[in-house]
Amino acid sequence: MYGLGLLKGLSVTIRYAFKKPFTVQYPETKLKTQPRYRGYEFVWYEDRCTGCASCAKYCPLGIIKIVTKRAPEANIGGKYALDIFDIDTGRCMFCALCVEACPYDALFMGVNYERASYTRGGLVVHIDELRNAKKMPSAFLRPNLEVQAGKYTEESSLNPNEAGR
Amino acid sequence: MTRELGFQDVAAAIERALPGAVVQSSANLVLVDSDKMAAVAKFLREAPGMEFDFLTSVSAVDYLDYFEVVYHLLSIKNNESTVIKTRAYSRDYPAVPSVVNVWQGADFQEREIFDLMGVIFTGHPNLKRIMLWEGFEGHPLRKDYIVVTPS
Amino acid sequence: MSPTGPNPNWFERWVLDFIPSTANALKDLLGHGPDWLAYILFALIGGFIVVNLPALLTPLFIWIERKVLARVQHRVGPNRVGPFGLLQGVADAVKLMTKEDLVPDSADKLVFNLAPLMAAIPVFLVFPVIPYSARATLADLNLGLLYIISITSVTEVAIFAAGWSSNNKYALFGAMRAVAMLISYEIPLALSLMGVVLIAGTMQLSVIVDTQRYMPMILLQPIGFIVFVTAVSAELNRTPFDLLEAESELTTGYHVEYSGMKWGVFMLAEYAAAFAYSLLIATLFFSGWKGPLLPGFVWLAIKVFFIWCVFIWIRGTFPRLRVDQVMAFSWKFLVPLSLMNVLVTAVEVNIQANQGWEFFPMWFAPINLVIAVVLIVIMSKLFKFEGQTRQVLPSRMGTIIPVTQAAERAASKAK
Amino acid sequence: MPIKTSPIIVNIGPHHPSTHGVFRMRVMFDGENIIDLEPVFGYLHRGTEKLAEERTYAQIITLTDRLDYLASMSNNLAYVVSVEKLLGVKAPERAMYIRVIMAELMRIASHLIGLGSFLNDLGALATPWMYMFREREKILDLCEMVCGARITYSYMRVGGVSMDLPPEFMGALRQFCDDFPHRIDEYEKLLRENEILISRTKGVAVLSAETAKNNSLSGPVLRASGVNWDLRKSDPYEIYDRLDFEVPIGQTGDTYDRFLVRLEELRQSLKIINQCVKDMPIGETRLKLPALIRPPKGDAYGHVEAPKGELGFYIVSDGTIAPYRLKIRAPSFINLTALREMTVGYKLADLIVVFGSIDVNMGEVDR
Repeated sequence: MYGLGLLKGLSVTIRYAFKKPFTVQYPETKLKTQPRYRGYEFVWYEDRCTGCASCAKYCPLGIIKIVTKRAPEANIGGKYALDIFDIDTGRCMFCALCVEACPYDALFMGVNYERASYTRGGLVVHIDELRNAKKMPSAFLRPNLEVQAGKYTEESSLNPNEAGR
Repeated sequence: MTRELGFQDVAAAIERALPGAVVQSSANLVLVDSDKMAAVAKFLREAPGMEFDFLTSVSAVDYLDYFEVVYHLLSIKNNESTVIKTRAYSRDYPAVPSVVNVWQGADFQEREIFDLMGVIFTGHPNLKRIMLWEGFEGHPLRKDYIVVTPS
Repeated sequence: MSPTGPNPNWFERWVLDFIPSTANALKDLLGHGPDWLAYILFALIGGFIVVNLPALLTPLFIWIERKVLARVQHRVGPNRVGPFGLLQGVADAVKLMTKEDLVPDSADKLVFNLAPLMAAIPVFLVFPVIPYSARATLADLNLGLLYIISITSVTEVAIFAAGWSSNNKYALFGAMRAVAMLISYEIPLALSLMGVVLIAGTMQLSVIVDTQRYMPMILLQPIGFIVFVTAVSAELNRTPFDLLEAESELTTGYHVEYSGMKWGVFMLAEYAAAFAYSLLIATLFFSGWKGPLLPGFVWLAIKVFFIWCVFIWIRGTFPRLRVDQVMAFSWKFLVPLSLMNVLVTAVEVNIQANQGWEFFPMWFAPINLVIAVVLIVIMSKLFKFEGQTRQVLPSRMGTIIPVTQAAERAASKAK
Repeated sequence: MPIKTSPIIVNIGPHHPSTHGVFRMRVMFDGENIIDLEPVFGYLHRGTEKLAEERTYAQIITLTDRLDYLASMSNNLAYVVSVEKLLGVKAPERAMYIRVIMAELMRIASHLIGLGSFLNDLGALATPWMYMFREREKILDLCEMVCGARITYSYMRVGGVSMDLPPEFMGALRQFCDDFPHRIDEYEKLLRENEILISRTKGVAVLSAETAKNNSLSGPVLRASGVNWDLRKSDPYEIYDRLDFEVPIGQTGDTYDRFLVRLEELRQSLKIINQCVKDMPIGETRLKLPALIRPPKGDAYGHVEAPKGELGFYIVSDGTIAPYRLKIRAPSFINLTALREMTVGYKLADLIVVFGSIDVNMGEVDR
């Protein structure tokens, strides 16, 4: 009959007028990201990395730049040490194919997403920044991290052998 | 389960109806002579055993010495599908008759192939570029299209 | 000009009857100077108060709309600017003032700049006539209702001027729709008030409020109320009649080329009109400022708030009607309905006159309600509201051009 | 002397609030009636097919995310199914169950946006849209739990899925599945008998079954015209042949039927998810394939019932690590062939509503 459908619709919307809104006020309350979140900072363990650059080859956009030099005693592989390890997160799409490609589990995705910069250059992650950043790796493609990933605090940092595959 | 109609008997049926239309047919290929394509299309649509009333997709592949236009056909009534291919050999004026009069759905797909691959569909009512702007020279999906990637 | 009681305390004198009291105070101040000076000063002060009333309350109105609409949509609404986002209206106004004020060069400059003024001024002229409290009406015209209806129809000209002068195809669509819709909704707007005027006997708003001493007019005039509210929601371009600024079709219709404070004035005019009409609905149908205990204008504010919330509630729920459906709805449904309402009320007033009762009898209310329901059911059955079937164009336009013909024509043109 | 009026040509788009992305229609109007309409594409053309020719089979998965970016898992699924057809392998059981759950979640998410924007075009100012987006947020959270991303997942791999489901996923999914039917009832109560919606969409832009098949439309648009064609039933891939669900079919093929078909498909997808959750097997989720797979020479066409219609990949391989040619059969692109026929003769307001009812995604149209 004319108008009853409209009244039914009104009854639905009035009920929501008195419910608690579901939206989250961002700066005050932040959504907790899932353990497998492919976040913004890359986590890199230098002593596991042998400079084989398979992550650079595997990346669809080719945004990882690796320059190595011969340094026999440096790490597990015992052959190469890295001079330059740049990841241009300005062009990165966070598909984590590099994490999948790394045979030595040296590279991980990060967990949080608040990293902005005024210049494009500022988005390029350099090797020293990777070295002394806090290690909070995401559990993507690393199932063994599933249990720790949830419990990162500001200062906690995962040592390398816990992070391995 | 959509039954893949045997390529041999599709080719035989076409040959019976339109002698000389099938250039080559093997276990997984029915190659139709390009200028008989319109007749073959009408036959495939109306013939009692066939009734392919749904054109799933029209694609083109650049094999450098010829362009191959692939028609994926489907008969919703008796749930069968088949693949028909034709070839256009010339490089600067590859022409294949358009099937828009038989299946209206081929309209945009043929325009897109003309736009990106350069295959001209004779008889298409509105053959102009669909993806790129009118002033664009060249057809990017061709193998010999030089792509200048920014350094 | 006697204030409410024999010796009014300061509250009654300044709050309840602030306009007549100011007039008397001025007279004493001037020591029985010439009347005309007191009158001018009084008009200035009264005018200042009544013009600032919408100017200050409209941002509050906008805030209420955004908050209640947000709640209906299960979200929070503005809460960053000021406590609970109260200063949002002010923040918008300041932002609009700092924004660049573009005038498209192909626009008709004079009409383009005049349109916002034409839209805003008539709305502010409505406020002096509305009775806010027992005796607080700046200008209690005895033709109050006719004045309001005629003033508010000026906005149609403004909207058409805005749409036409900004030389933009979408604005043109909005302008054409504006003329068609707003005019065709003036008729039911006026007709639905006939019932109220018949019962009250005059067009003077304060007297109309007086006649609702025992019973609000909505009970006596259910059809009148329904038709009036629908027509008002069309005048205000609110859903389901917001064709003029249909965001999804016309990208905000007639004021698409406006920016900065010109656009701000349109928004101010629109929400001030909504404020004015809510006040009007409150005074005409919900017995204005009458109510137990609380002073007059507080009751008026509460009623206006609830009416405004119902408008927002409707805006949050209903989709939009199409242009031809809106027109058909007005001419085929609202106008006959309000005509019948006038007939029924005239018969009742006639009976009241014959019987010689002093006030409109109360038992007419249920009868009117039954008549209303019966009329609406019959009318809606009569007026089938089906989707519009495929409309073949008039032969002048020729049949629909099949693809092949269009291509040949394009090809021939290209040669 | 009759007033001489001349038709005007209006560009609706590419920057217009209701073109669902960057899409332009050159429409010739006589007053409000549409005389002729010509869609213009290409504003979001990124040359996906050309890019695919210089990427390995694993890297193309990141390309397929960006096709129908509102339901990128089903793009992944379509690509992966066709590559597996080319290779002649089959994913393990558990991976197939996970894929079907994800594909159906994507169908729900895509239909929610489709219905939400359809109602926005109708003028219901963002209220149903907000209710539907709230449900879509829950689905995005589920996907973030599984693969770490919210829109561009790249979760599926040739021969399975990249990672197994996390332990807490099943609980969250069951909670979503218990709460969602009430939400659908709410949408039905809000919208189904809404007189304004009915009067705006019933009998508008009727598409007969014959023209739908002739224009090779697919998906809810085809089923709303009464054609019983759903790839999950007629050509079941993965494990759809073991699941029982109905395919909603419209009667008249008008805009109201397209709306109802999508609303009903929400329920059917939920039914599928519940069945998959019930008998989910244990086992590994990914075949042991070399990192750079080299399919045998030849071609294959795999297709999947994506939310918008039949999404197919025609892959020609020449034995190297990158495909020789990758053709994407995009449902939204082909569904637009009927737009001109459906809207000529109607008004501007109807054009926007009919375009909304076709539910097109520009990432898929322009590729």
